[in-house]
Amino acid sequence: MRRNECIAMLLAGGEGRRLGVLTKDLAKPAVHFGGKYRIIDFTLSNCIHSGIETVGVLTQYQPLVLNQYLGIGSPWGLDRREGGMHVLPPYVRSKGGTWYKGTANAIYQNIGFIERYDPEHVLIISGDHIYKMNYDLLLEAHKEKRADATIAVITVPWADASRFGILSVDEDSRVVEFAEKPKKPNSNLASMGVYMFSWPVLREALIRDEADKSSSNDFGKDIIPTLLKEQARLFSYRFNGYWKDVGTIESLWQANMDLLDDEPALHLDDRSWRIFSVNPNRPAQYVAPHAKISSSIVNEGCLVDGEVNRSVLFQGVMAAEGSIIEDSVIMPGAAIGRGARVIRAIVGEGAVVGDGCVVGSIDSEEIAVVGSGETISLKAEMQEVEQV
Amino acid sequence: MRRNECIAMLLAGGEGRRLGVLTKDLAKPAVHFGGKYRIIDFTLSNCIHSGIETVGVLTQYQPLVLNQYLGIGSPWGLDRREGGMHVLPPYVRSKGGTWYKGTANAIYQNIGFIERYDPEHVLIISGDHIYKMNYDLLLEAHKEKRADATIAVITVPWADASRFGILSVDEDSRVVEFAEKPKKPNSNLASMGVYMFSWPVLREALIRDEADKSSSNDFGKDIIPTLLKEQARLFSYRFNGYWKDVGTIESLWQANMDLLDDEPALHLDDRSWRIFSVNPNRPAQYVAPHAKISSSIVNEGCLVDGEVNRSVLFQGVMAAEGSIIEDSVIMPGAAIGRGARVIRAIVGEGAVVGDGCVVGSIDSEEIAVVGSGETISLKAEMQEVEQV
Amino acid sequence: MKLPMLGVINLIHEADEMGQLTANRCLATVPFGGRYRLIDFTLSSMVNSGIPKVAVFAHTKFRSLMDHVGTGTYWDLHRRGNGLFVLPPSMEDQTDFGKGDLYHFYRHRDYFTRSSPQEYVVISRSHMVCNVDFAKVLDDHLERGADITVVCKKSDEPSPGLARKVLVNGAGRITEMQDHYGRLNSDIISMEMYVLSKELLLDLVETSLARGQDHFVRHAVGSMLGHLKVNAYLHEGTLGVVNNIAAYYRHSMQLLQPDIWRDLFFNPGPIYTKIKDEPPTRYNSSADVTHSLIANGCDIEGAVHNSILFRGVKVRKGAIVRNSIIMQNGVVGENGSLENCILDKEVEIRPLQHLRGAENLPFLAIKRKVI
Amino acid sequence: MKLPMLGVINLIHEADEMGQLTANRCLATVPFGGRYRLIDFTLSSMVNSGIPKVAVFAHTKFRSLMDHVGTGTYWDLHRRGNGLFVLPPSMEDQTDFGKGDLYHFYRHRDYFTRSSPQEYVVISRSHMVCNVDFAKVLDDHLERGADITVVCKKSDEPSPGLARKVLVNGAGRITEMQDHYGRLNSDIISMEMYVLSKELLLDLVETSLARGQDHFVRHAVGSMLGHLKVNAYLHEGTLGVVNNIAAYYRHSMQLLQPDIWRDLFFNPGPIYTKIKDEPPTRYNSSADVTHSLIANGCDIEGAVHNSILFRGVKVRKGAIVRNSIIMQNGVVGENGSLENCILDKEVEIRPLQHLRGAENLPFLAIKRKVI
Repeated sequence: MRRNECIAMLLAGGEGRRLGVLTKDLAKPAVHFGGKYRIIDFTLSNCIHSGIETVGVLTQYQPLVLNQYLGIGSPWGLDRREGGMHVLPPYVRSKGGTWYKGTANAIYQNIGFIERYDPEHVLIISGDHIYKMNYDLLLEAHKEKRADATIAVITVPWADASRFGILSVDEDSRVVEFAEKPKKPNSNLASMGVYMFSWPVLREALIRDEADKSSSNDFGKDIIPTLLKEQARLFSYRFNGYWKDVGTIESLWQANMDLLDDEPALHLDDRSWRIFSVNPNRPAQYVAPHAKISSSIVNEGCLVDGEVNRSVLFQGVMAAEGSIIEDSVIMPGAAIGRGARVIRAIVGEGAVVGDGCVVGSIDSEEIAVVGSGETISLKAEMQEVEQV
Repeated sequence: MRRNECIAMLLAGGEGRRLGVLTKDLAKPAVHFGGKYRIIDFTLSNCIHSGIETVGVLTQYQPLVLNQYLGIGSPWGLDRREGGMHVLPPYVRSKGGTWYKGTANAIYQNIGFIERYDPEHVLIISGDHIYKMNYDLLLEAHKEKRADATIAVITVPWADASRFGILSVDEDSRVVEFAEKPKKPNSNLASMGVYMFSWPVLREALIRDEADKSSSNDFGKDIIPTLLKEQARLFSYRFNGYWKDVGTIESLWQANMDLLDDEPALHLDDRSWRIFSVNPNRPAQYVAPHAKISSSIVNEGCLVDGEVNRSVLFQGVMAAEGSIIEDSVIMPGAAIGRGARVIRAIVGEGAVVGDGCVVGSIDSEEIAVVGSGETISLKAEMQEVEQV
Repeated sequence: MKLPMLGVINLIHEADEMGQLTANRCLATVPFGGRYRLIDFTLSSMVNSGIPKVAVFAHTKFRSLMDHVGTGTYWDLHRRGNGLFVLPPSMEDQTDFGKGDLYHFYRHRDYFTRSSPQEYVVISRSHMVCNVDFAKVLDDHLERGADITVVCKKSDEPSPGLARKVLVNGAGRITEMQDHYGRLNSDIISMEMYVLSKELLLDLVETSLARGQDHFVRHAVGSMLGHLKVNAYLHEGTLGVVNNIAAYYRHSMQLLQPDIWRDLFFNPGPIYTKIKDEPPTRYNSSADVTHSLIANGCDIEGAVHNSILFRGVKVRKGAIVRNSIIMQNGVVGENGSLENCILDKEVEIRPLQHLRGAENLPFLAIKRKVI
Repeated sequence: MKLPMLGVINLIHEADEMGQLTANRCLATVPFGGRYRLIDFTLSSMVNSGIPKVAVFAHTKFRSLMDHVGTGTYWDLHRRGNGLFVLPPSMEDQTDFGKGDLYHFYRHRDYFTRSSPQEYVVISRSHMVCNVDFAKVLDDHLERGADITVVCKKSDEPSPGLARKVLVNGAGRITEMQDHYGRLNSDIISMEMYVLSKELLLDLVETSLARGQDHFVRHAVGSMLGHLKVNAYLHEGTLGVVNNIAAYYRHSMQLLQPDIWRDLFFNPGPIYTKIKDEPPTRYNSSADVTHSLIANGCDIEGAVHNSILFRGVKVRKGAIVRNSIIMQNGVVGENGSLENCILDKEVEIRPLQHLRGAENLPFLAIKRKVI
């Protein structure tokens, strides 16, 4: 086997509890986004565009849909004879087995997998983030600095800094301080959860971390602080594009809305950096004679007979006559009935909003959510009212 | 989705402890067999030849090699748009998760998967057995008897009967008694671990079995006896071909030897019932001027410069000048040195038997085993002798 | 599930009056319906009906065909032992090219004799836009004990496409068949899908060739109407006969009727095509789209009415598109306008350019033209 | 990892004196080495060298080619945006067929202009049996600042195959090139692999055609030796020039030398081919096999010496095979014998039949013959 300069390990075990009914049967990386995609499409597409053709995908929570979705990686060009994509769930060994305890433990348990490819560098990424990034440039920077580890960082508003892992760096971009969710941040450079490691350094760090019973086996909380303490060559690499962690209903909704500007920060229609996905194979969308659609993204197989404004419609959505959809995200196969109104809402996969029903409100702070497969009908609404 | 008449659930979690060093990093269904195959190839090929195009493969122990081997099922023609092959490892649910407790629990945990296909019948099979069987004939018999469950059976020598699940049947092939490994068997009809169930019956049985805290959640020990007690319509279906459970070193060796007769009981060269496998893509085997090969099976990429008799050589085996291989199984990529002798042995994948070494003996009752990747050299042998 | 029937899509001497649309491609790969090629409809019908093996008998300009169908993965035909065969014309010498389809059937006879288990064959063309369940056709064929069953369509409103007319008697048997320039007065046309046993097909091929006849429908079927029981099977669903520009335009526009959209694309099964990784379509704040079919990857800043946009079409600010068909990656520049136009792939309309064809003679722009 | 180079395997007017072996297939798909086709060697070399896109310019009898290479899955070329393109000859009219390869390069120029990032091209043939690292060739090309680099082989023992001879000066530059019937006295032959920049290639294609010249090597390269820096790169590994029967037989038999077997099949990378699901080969209790190359799926009850058996060959009891090549699914009946024979695919030798060719003129049996 030819030696791999760099392989990627993609953490896709996220449970996404805060996405509630949208992740009931779904790992977070499998959550739908942007009218056509699932969140993990972005990191997988980044890998193949960056020339990384060996990717281990570490799954744990609700992997059924995710496994089926990933297959052997063909949609992302990752079905290669050597390398390619490999799904790595936790498994029982001769001495019994455990679920992955933390992000670092997940990689630790797969040291054997990594060693099969004998890489010089290992890229650690997460399947929860939406961004387009050339990891090859990160690798170039990492090699140039002869770094032990290079952490991709992005500037965040000072007000938000305490929600992230925050780095302080010197003029040479070397990391001098790292604080996980600091109350009083000394910097507004946030870690994107994208780490390039020299494999021997990471390998040793993982083994020591595993031996430390007090460790929570997490990259941000344990591995990086320990390396920093030991004065390892940790560098930062600044990323200037669009990057979003879609961990909550609010941020998932907002990330979808971000796509709708006339000049969006995240371009999906970039032919040199296509986001690959499993294509649903539906007919072209049908727009009826009295439909109105503006500032929206609409996918194959939709049938729109109402008004759609500032919204994202996934494949196969039916918006019946007289319906109004505004500032909303409608997941695959959902149906919006005649005269129904959906405003500031996320309607889950296969959900039905019955004729005349109203979901969400323009005045509400919170985003209304209709769970996957749920049906909302006037009758049910009235029954609820009666019960009150 | 078109309704499936029958889908298969393939139990591939077997740990195969009794195969020792051959299954150190390998689930039992992934063990090599017959010069080219892995054991699970037989059941997967049976499925596609029988017209069953939806197969759930339940993995648990050491699934890494197995998962990679299975991919999305292309080698067996099971990479289908609807249905096809799905690997189903145990996974964490909202309430936490557990490994599969028993064969019945493994199916119970995947009721959701089965219901996606809404089948009339579910075939339960195991990835540990070597046989060629048309499951469609089993289904025909099952439907004809309007059975709740039909168990494939094979006649075994009376002496061996106490090692199997033994059925007694009436003239109509209806099961009247079932005894798991009885000390005094009343019949020599053994269950092959191949069950055809009507799905509603199985579904209900699984749910009740799961609720029963005293159950070991096993098909042979719990599900079948309970159904029998309840007078469900259980029938037997007699299979007359070659069938072998290769659970031990001895039986794995014997099953390989069974292939070497001039008229073997199990034909691998049957064009209407090809055993599909992941093909290694090696050049044609090279037989040197002074080589001798008889009563043997030799795969692609081998280089034979010695004597091979009554043996099975997997892909890429190197048998150097003057070596002698008799009554042995040599796994992929193993090398047998100059003048070395391998007799009544199994040499594991990638193992090296050094120049002049001797493995096994014609007089030994037991089959000698060289573990995967092990190296045996004269020097080591001598050192061992010195230490004694 | 699997039908005991082989599929053949016969492109040899397929009637083609599509002008510039088939200048560099065969009729089978003319883009249709926003994201499909004509052949997708017959191919998907065959797959959805459970036909396990399909051969495409290619003839001319078939590079686009090879590119489009590949090994059949998108139609789920990438089976062990192959589900899809693209068979180029054998060309022993250069005159072979002009020979009739029976000659080529004969050269491809291996396909029939080697795929042993299937007893029946359906021979079809690529230009019938429809969604047919061949399992039903075979049932009808067997039930009524026909020698040959021809899928036909009865319609009051004749398609502008070139089609063969048939006369059917009370028993459903075809008594007369005439090419499109014939004078036969009938409201039933042949959909050019012929179901028969493999054995009869091979017999007809060899017997006809031995008699110096080399045309499948005219000779092997048409001249045998007295000897063989040739039945009509009437297809209920929608049909477009798409082999000239008028028919192309008319049947494309019919897709803007939701009933036809649903019937054609979903009933009885979905239509498959080659996958491209286009993003969903973007409607800008200034977009104004009504009564249109829009494929993925479009970016719409202007107005689109009563039109069909293929994948990746850009309609810039102030541009107006009416009653038009714009194929893949077309661009309509700012404040340009189109009415009654068909733009082939990758045509660019410059800003402020105004083009207008007639409803019965749309303006046609050839591939990659900048106008 | 990826080389900035496109691959072309040019089958147009490939020199072919293989007689019956190419009656129904092109030279590229002649079976070789027990389980391969000739094209596998060049195709695998390209893939192992990191060439991301390969086009095969097909010409005649290419159905077997399409069947063999498919979409390139077995060579790991089934990439997004395609890694393998089989381009049939464009045939605007029937005279196109006889035109030189430059004419077809021109018709296929989209392949070069559309695959944007790769700056270099290697143009090769399909009949050179070798295992070449094109990354090294490109390094040499760039280091020495060549316009064109030709992969060549220096050999004392000339191959019986038809090859172009070249004269190389002390600086490694080619000063003279002659077709195989030329009188040039040189021990260096061209392996017909030409590395040059895409830009130069397109320039040469258009300039040559504009001058009424249509032959790539003779005109675009050979007649430019004075104007362009055309270097030789000497290939170290084994080479078989396989385009006539004598060369086919000789180079096949050379595979029985373990050094050549290892060098050709493993060094620098493995040779890939289409997968068949053959079981391993069975040696019966009465088998007697020495000095032979045996593919999978064979069943050997008789004697095989100094021979090559392709996949699925049966040698029955008492049969003796010597100095022979038996292609896929051949059968040698009981007590039959073969010496110095080449049997094409699926030939059956009846029991007790004895066939014997000469060492310098092996007996050749055509496909599917029963003898």
